[in-house]
Amino acid sequence: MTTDATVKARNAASLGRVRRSAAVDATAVVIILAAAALLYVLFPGSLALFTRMVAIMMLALSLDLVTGFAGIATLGHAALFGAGAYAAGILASKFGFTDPFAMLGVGAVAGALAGIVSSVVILRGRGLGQLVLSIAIVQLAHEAANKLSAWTGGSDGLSGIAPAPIFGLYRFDLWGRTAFILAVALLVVVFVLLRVIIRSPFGMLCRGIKQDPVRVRAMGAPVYGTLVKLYAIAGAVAGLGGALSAVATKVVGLDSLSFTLSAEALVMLVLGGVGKLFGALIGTFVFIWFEHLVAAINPFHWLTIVGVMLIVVVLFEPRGLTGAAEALWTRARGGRR
Amino acid sequence: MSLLDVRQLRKRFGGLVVTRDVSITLGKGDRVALIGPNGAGKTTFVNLVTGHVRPDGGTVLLDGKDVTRASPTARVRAGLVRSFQVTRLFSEMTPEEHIALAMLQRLGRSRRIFADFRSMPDVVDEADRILSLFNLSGIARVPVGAIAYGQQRLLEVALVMALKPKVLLLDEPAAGVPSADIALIERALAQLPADLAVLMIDHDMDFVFRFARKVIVLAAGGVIFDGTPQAVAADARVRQAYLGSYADDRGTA
Amino acid sequence: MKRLTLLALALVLSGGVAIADTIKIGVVGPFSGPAAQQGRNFQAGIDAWLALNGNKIGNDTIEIVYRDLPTADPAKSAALTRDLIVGEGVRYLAGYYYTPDAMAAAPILVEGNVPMVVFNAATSAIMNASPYVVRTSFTTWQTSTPMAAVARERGIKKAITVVTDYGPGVDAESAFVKGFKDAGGEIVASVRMPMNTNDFSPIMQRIKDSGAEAVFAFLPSGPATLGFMKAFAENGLKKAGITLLAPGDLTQESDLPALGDSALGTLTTFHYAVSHDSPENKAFVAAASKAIGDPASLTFPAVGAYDGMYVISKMIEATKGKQDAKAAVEAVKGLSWISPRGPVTIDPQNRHITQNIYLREVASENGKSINKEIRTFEKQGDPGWKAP
Amino acid sequence: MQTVLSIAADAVAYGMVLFVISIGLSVTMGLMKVVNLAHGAFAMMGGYIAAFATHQLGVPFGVAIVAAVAGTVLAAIPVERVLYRPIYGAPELTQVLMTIGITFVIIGIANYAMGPSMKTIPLPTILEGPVDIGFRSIAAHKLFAVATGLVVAAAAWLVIERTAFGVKLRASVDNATMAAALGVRTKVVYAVSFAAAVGLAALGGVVGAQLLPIEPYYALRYMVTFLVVVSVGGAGSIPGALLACLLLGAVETTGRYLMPEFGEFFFYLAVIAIVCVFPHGLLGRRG
Repeated sequence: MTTDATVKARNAASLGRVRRSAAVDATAVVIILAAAALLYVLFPGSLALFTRMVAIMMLALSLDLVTGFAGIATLGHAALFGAGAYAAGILASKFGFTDPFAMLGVGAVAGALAGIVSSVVILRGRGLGQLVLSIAIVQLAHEAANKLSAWTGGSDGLSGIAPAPIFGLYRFDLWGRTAFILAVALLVVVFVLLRVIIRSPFGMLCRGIKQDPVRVRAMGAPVYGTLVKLYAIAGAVAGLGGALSAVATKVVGLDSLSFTLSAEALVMLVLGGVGKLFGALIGTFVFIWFEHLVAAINPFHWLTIVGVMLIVVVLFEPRGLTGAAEALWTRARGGRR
Repeated sequence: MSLLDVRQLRKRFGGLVVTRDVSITLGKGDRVALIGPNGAGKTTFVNLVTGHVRPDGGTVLLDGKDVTRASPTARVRAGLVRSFQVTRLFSEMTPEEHIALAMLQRLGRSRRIFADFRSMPDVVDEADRILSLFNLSGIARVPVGAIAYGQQRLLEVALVMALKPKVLLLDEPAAGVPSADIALIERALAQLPADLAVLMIDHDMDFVFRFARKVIVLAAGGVIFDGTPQAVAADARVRQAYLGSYADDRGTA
Repeated sequence: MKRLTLLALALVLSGGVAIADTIKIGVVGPFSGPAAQQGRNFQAGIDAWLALNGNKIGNDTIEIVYRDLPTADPAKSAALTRDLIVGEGVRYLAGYYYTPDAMAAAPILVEGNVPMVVFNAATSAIMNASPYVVRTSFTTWQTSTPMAAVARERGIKKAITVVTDYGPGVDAESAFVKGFKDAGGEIVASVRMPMNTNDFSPIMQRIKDSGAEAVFAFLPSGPATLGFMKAFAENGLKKAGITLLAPGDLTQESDLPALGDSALGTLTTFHYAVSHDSPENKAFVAAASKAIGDPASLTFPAVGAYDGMYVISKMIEATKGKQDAKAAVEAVKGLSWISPRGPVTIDPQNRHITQNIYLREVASENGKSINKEIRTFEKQGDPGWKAP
Repeated sequence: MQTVLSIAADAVAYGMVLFVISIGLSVTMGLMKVVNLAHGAFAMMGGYIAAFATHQLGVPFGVAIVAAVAGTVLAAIPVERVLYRPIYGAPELTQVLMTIGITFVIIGIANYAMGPSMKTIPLPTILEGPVDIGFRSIAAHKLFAVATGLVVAAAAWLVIERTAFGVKLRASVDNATMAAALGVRTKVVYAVSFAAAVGLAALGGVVGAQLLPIEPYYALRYMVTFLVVVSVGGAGSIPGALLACLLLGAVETTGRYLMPEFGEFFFYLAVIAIVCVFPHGLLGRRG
């Protein structure tokens, strides 16, 4: 039978696996930082665009939590993003709290609350009903923001947001350097936290719910409560993205609460690969970069090209770009062996 | 004292009575088989006991507490666990993760957001012990979608064991398992803790007779027999309702 | 790319040097998406100006850099604007179809030392968002206000307003209500319609029930206008003699073919009609029609862009190619010229364009619907602007 | 009373127009289990063909309708073969993406080929102008839409519930392997159903064009509306879709009349309420 020594060895091996996961996370962080540094050096004039990209990456990450890891289909995820953006914007423009971290914090909290509210509604539906409820949520949020123009600026957008310098030292400059560095730092923190959450018991439970909620219930674990909690976390991430957008661009528009943004985020996520955090990042990056590129050449055909891209992904690589990369990697390794 | 005490359970769907005043008690270490012809109401009975369907009347006591109105998950947490006739596992997760998740749930740690079971020695140790008990150590880290069906059935049993139930409802644990692997399942069942109360539902009579020390026969929603496996073959009502030629064969053998 | 960026950086830092070089003008507009037609009109206006005036101003060559912003998306507008200023090194910003997009870009101008000429976005408040904003389009207040006088003169005592429920709609409503009440009229009701209204029958019922003699309507140009005009005719309001009044967005030239006969007789007030009779406009329409390809799709944003190009050229002349936003803006304050739409002036106080507003009636001429100008309100400023 | 009747008439007319356009989607989404967001794109295609036929070729309205339906179905056949077959039975997310992709491409092509401006379909004189229906007058083309809706609903219901083809279709959807084993050529059944759904979309696009004008963004602009009404009705249920269209049409029309400034709230709150109470739609089949 098992001796002390084998138990010790086993525990050590297990801890080794934990360390290996941490090493993978660290590698991912290094890759993100290296990519950010490269962009910083190569395209110093376009940092504002990259900052906006990071804000949307947060939305895609948040969507990945809900759709990729827990299997809830939603076309209304921008409601959480917009809640964060408006909360941060209103805090700064109407209440005069311009500390960027206060704005980000409030954005995350507002996003989490919006997440809880929308989950309570969305989780009432199944399949198609779920999609429709999520659309209804984002349309209602959009309409509410339009009506509350005294607070939100309505269709003219919420302006007059002037975030104070970070730590009172680093102001948000014309080139967008401060905002970009702040964005990348936030992204790294969020990314690592999400990696940890996905591996956690709670994360395992969520993955389990996606694969078989009946089994999860039969293990005595709550499905509904777990999903609401997940939605709160996802809301905080999306809200943080929205708040980041408000801090960096100093305006918030109704588009941040739109069905269009929700659908676009879903497209980006699937392009990158659902169920993988890196997929959310890569999908967003490729989509927005490509949009920028094509729009510069011939904006009239942008929609057609996105359409073709989507069709190609669904037909040939449903696991998205990260899936394709993984397949290539496996084949390359297999070939060498 | 009995662990599971079902009293006068009743359920009708429309005009059809599917469960007719069924009473069953299970005590520590009991091994009871519930059999009956198709449509006898076995599945409904399981659903009533586990709380997925609300009864029209009667009570379910678990370890002395009335759980008739409790939710399915609350019953699981109180120690009433079931397995499924059709394997319900998480195809993208590994057997190790399955066992760990069940244990974390039992230990009240499944809500933790910033933790990793691999850095919990107690979980790792026990998961390893359970998996090796069922000969699953070799595939502990292979996604379940990629392992053989027989092994998945074993994992199903291992999983409920990791929940450390007081009362276990096994819904056809050998369903769909190739006959060569049935022995494996039987061995797994033999590993179940001695003081656990087990109610097994199955069709395979040989299997049932080897496992159970008591047999309950359900027909048309009501209990028509409650006794030893030896006596069941001799019971005229059972023979008539269900066993038919099978019992005759056994009698003449 | 890299070198250009560095060059731009040098220019930004040194405040520009007066040598012959290429001056980039960044144009942000909806070149794809549902409003792509309006973006094409931006382009047509710019191309028409370049065709008639060449791309040289003094020794300098101007180059247009387009950025696509399909919908109102202020966050993207801010990012694109920064990208144009620091990445592309543009020295002038222009375009901006939607108000939130212009509002998002305005706060960047002072730090970037770049003037911005708004070709369309029509909310009064934009002018207060930055001292470096100049506008060559119109405001909804400006185009809506004269309509109140028209209504009163035509003997209308009771009117109802019906507007789309968003910023410009609210502006139009406020402008008309104020003008109409000041002139002694009575507003019997003010209805705001949700953005996504497909069936206007219930709105028509409201108008009918209100007992108003005239309805003042504002809808953004686009598919909804067709439904509105049809519903107006089909629900018998036209027959009942209720007058339809609107700012010209409702009957923009590119929508007229689709609106067909149902639009005939509609009265609108606006700053520009493609049919405006003047030599300047003939030359402009000829050049712009050629640029846009399909003359039927030529409409008002083109003239905003055309005049905007004129203003930018004057700015470049005044600063002799130097990067000096303050001087450039100062130079065009009070600038007057004859635009295709008529005589115009940049109001030195708020940098918005003072212009004639025309009362037009949709009429059929040679089998084609046009906005026929029947009266001129001269030198109209922006009544919606409030000094900050 | 006069007003109530009048609003009711508007509500019915609007609901029926919605129904005519959405019924095809009820077939693809409910019976074929494809979340077909490209439905509006096919409706738009029909509208464009009809507009082209009437304006450029000068054919009468009736012929234009036939041309629109036939043309759209022809165009949709290769699309079904190449792009829809792979997504039958795929997860909803995959279907959403594929059909959004198809929508984008169709919009791009429409924009390129037909230009960004609105297109109208001239009505025959009989459908133009108002008709007196006793207590008020109503546009003749709306009555035409109501009549078309009723005829299409009856026909679709008959085909699905009462014919051999309907049986085959339902069998193929419930269990494709089993149906195939029983000799049903499921591919053909799917292709025919899809063609029918697309034909209905085109018909709806033409008949509804007076309310929802044809322009390139038609396909996106009304995508949500179509999806919502069909889901609320219960995908696959023709009476359900009819009921949902009438109900939501009534909610929207009444809301627009009573409190236009909160119009959108009424519509979406009604949607949430209905879906929460009937998770499978008003008359949807379970599972």
